[in-house]
Amino acid sequence: MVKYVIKRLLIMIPLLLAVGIIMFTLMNFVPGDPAQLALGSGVHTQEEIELKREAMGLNRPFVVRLTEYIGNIFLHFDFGKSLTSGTEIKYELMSRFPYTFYIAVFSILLTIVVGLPLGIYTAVHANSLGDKASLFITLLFDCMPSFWTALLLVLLFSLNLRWLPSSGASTWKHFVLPVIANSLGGLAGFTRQVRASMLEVIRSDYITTARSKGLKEHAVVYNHALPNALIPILTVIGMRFGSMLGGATIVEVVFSIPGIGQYLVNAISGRDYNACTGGIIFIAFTFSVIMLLTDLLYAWVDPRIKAQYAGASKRKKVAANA
Amino acid sequence: MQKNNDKPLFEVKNLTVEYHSGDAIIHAVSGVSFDLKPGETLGLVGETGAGKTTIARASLRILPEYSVERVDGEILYNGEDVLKMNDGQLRKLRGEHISMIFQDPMTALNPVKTVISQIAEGYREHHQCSAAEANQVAIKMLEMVGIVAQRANDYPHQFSGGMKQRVVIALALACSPKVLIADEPTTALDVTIQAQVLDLIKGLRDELGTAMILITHDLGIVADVCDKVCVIYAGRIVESGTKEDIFDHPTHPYTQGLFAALPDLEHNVRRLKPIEGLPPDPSEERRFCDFMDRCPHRCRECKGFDKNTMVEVSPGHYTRCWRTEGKEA
Amino acid sequence: MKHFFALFLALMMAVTMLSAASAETGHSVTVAVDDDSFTIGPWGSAGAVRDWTETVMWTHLCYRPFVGAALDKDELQMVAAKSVTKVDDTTYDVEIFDNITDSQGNAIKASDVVFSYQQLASLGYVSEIGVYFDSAEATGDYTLTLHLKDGTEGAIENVLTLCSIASQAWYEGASQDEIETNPATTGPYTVAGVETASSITMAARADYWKSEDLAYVEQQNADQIVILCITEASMRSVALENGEVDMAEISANDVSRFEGNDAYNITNYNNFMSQYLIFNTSENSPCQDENVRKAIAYGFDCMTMLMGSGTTAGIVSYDVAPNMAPDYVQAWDEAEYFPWKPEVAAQYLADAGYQPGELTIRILVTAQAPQGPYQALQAMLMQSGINLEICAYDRAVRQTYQEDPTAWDIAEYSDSITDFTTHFWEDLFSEKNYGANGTQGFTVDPTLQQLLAAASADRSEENMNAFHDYVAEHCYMIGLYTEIRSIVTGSGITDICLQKLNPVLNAMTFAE
Amino acid sequence: MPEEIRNEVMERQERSHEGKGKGRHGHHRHGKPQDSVKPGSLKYVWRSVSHNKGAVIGMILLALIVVLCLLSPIICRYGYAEMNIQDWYQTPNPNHLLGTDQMGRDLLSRVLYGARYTLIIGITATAMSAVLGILLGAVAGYFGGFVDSCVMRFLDLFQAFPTLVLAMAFCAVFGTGVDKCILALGITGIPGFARLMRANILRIANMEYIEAAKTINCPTWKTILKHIIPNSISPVIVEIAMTISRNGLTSSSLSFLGLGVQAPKPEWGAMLSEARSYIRDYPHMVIVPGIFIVITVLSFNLIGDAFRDALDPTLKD
Repeated sequence: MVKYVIKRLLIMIPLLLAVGIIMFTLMNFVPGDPAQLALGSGVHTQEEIELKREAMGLNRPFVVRLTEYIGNIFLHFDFGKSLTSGTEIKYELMSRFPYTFYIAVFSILLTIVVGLPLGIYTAVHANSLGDKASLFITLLFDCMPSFWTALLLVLLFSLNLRWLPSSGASTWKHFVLPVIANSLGGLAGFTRQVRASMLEVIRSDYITTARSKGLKEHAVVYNHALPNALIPILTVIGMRFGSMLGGATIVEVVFSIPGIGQYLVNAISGRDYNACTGGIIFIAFTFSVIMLLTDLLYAWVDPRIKAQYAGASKRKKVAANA
Repeated sequence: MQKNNDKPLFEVKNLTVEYHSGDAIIHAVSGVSFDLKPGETLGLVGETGAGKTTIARASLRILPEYSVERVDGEILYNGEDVLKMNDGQLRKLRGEHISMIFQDPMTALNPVKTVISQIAEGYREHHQCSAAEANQVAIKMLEMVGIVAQRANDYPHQFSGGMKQRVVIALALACSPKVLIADEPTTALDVTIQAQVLDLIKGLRDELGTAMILITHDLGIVADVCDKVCVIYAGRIVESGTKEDIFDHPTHPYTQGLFAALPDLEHNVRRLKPIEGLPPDPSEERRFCDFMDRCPHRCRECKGFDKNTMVEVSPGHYTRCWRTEGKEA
Repeated sequence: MKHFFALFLALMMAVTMLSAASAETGHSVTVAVDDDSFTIGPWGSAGAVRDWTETVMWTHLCYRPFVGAALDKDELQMVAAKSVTKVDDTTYDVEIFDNITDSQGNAIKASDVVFSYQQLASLGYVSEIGVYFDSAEATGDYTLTLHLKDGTEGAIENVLTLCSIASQAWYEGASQDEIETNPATTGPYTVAGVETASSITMAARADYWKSEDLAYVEQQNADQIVILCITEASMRSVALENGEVDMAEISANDVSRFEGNDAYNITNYNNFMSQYLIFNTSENSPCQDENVRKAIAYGFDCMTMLMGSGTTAGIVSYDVAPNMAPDYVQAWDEAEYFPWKPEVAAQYLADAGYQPGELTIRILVTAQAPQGPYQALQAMLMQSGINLEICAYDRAVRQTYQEDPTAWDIAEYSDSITDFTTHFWEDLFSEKNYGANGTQGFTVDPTLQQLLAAASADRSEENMNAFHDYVAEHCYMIGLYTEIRSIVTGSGITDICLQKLNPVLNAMTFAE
Repeated sequence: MPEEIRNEVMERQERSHEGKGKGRHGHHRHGKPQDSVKPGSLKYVWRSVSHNKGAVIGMILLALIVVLCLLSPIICRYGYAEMNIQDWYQTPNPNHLLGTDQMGRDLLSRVLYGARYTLIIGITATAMSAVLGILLGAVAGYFGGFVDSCVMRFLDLFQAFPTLVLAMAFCAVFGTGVDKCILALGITGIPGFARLMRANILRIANMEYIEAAKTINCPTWKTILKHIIPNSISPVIVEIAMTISRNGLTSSSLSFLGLGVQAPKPEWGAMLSEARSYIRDYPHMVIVPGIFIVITVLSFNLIGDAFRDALDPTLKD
């Protein structure tokens, strides 16, 4: 198992390298001059702009800046300084990551807590009225643009009912509305995927065997059907959680939560090459780690995959004492 | 087994099962009746799609509800009708009184649970006992079917087809049920394993005294294991009787056709004589005998014959055809 | 594994809640600001938060109470500097108070001031420092000399007022995290708590080194000031209405909700950026022909254009520059300045030789800005038979295209006025800035440059009028409007002490 | 190995086109003996879709919107950009059926005219990602080995970038506007289709009729185009319907961030984000485009669902 994890981590490095290089190059050849942007709006003389370019180190050739920046990240784990604000990018990312992490974790929990039982119910009672109604309602949420839902939630809960603060990120109350807005959209997709994988499992033979043993229906569904349906569901959860860790930009903008999504959006519109590249590499890293965790969770859920992990070491052992 | 005539343990009266697929109605089983005495073994023989598995699953009421249209008739176990049972009674029945061996061992076991847990689970459902005790029983059952105790904690994917079938058998017999329904237990296995599994089933049946319904399309197995035989065609029993009646005096043209299709050691025949045509379309209502368009002896009388009745050729030997002189195969 | 996870999250939550310090007695003000990428170290890139908080946290040599305040007219307020004496046009001697300390007790000497200026010059955040500041050296414990690159007017005022002063010992010893969360502030307030890009809590310093004749920026009227970053406009008005915030900058179309409601006071102030329209007079644009420029100029009305963004709060410009600096000639406001006369526009269009609907003009604008005004302009010009194609680009892309004469015909841009109208004009027209292109609108016109030089030399009314009339006559560029922005405060606050277009948060007065 | 399982599971999950057939008889309709229609062939899919009530509703709604969009110049008295300031912020009234916006422009004509943007962006972007995705997937699936792992790593790379960030970077490079928006959405949609096609290819590639095609040495590109792609087209239809609805939403989020389609063009997403600051005083300005977006996205989803159910025998009963 450990050997497999190491192999996966090693593969991640070239991926992150490629992501970093592509983003840095893409941002560099995008029209727009970070120096001029950093000076803010208004007219600036050529001289001022030149001064600023030098301060930002932009007068050095592209290749030098690329190798220096990427080298710093991968060799000294130093994400460098942001071009516009001059602060350490690692510091910015680390101070913003908890917010994105909270939103992502609680959104996934909400999606699972609501989506899983709903998916199972609609699978067990396939094509019943409940099934069609719940699919329609979640579909309705799925079709609403996320900032629209966010605004409606704020008007209802924060302004009219005054239960929850409207924006900001200081207490847990501030996170209730953003989490709901963030996970409401994905609920339909998740429920449907749970339903599909449960349906597939419920009609397989070992479920009939379980029933023929006289087990309670509840036991059959939750002890026999669910564990087998978990793998596809785990994949969906992993993918969704991974992309959420990239920051829920729209929710962060509406609720003014300083997450990674907003940081990246500002970095791109401010042509802050270092911040964009650093941010993307960070997101790609978290995404790959989540994917690795999901794959490891497979083993916990399905022994056949655990065997494949351990397969290599066992074969060696058998060969050793044969 | 000698023919005892005390009260039948398990009786099926006029069982009719229909599925729906899209708008069409599939008549899987129409008016099947038979009975089973304690310790007796009944063979249900027929081509695929004749409704054998449907009968087996109906008796444990594990038919897929999403596609069942109608189930009529009675299935009596010790006088109680299984079809009328509520959930509580049904759960008590399954596993402890009636249990089942499934056809395809590859998919019959839950891939993510250890073998021992799947057997122990069934046992604990019916006997309030600690997990350790249930595991003991499971290990004993595994040893009975020839699987060493060390492999109890392995997962199904670590077993071969034959071994998996042994686990399924152990699972079915964990609570020593009164009636065992074996749905083509050896079809998915190759011949050498088939013989071992059959001996195992016979051994356990005799040891535990379980009555058994063996579903198969292989006449060889029927001869080896069963006491009574029912031949099924298009959802109906076309001929029933003791093994000797059926093997020695096959009267229904379909049964004769079945035997004719078997390779015979005495005559070296270049080509076997198959039954022409295909099994009838189950969604079609037919007025006359279902076998008419494939029957070599079809004639006017067939149209007059009421196919819902059976004719008694000799005591206990019935056929659903007016021709009863039954010439040698 | 699951229990550990839940425990970890609960812990993280508790930590963040504690950091929002509870308010002491006395007044606490919560302010909502439209900016989320701020830094609170002594020197950082410009932004709404830095404009409102830099003078609160960091002391500066002097403070400029109003636009155009001059040192020699001794209109500057002394803060850290005790006195400023002019040696010659480019060198000044400055004496600072001897009792300056920062919130962590480090004494501030002349060497610290020199270090601060050198640090800001190298980081390059404030363009005026880069352009005017040459060098500085300490001549004693509390005296130093400042050297400027050139003696142009307003240079010394910029240099004296735009550099935060911090202790060298502290700055060089502090880690990035300390600088950004718990800096040793030299101003009247210290930092009580920070959540990156989300909020700052500032508390009044009991041990502030100055006690009497405090400048505006040194008042400590509020015990605690909390800055909340809310970038979404509608969210700021929601936060104001449900009491989460005491003061917020409210977008033009939301202000009507607070008017006539005595629970709120509204303070309006001119946006420090004024909008103007540039004509591309190079040969690859139809606007090279003066008639076309005039046809466009008379083809729309600035106020209707402003109403495109849903508000009427704005001051129409009567010159390219806004009426804010002292050298602005008030007479211009009475004169007629390109009113909306469709028939005159049609006549000019005919003179230029175009049938109505034949001419298509491309306007270059920023995608992130509100698009309403440009759509209003498009609709109005359509009535005069001129098709306007709106080319909206991402902020950075737009800046590069602005320098390409083939990419646009007219462009809407904005600039701020710091001291004099002539500086505003120089930003737009002076060849110094645009080299071979001449002006921002690619106009190569020697007489224009002469008139500009004459006007900026003495700023006499006669020269100013000459330049104003020349530009209007040739219609090189026309002023549009200056938006009026409004800060709405809860009933507790009576006056937000609006100085030079930014409220001085610590000088607010409260209703008793 | 686990990634293979994850990829295979992902495609199967989204499209859940489970060819498990288990040798069932042909499906009989209305008791009439029908030539057994091969599950997955277009005729069969169409018949089962037309039975699905949801899909019918979806199609009616969509047709309604398209018709209204085409008729908009006739039914609306005002041009979509025609501004009359004096009657701005009007709520729906007989004069302006759906009211007016902050510039006094008639919302009815803007919404109806705007329909073409959302539809055009949705459909062309999806078509683009479908074509490129299918080719990429087909090549990866068919050749396998080195080519396959290259393409898969490339797709993983794509997966690492959050879609919105990728679209933003794209709009930053090429600028904003309808065509750029289409390009941005089109390219970000490619991985979805590529993965789907690759999974289908792997499933079909070892079917007999592909080997048959190889034996009569029909050229590879012909095999791909004539045999493989047509047979795996049905699950792609489900993905197309789903992507069109997803694109509708993403383009509105892009407009929210100030990129995507630019202001005077009445694209629903742009109208929605522009009107969001008036949500409290003049809610109709936000509700009108919002509802139209929901209806369009909903109808595409319903149609997509119907195709999915039609294609997946296990879901049918």
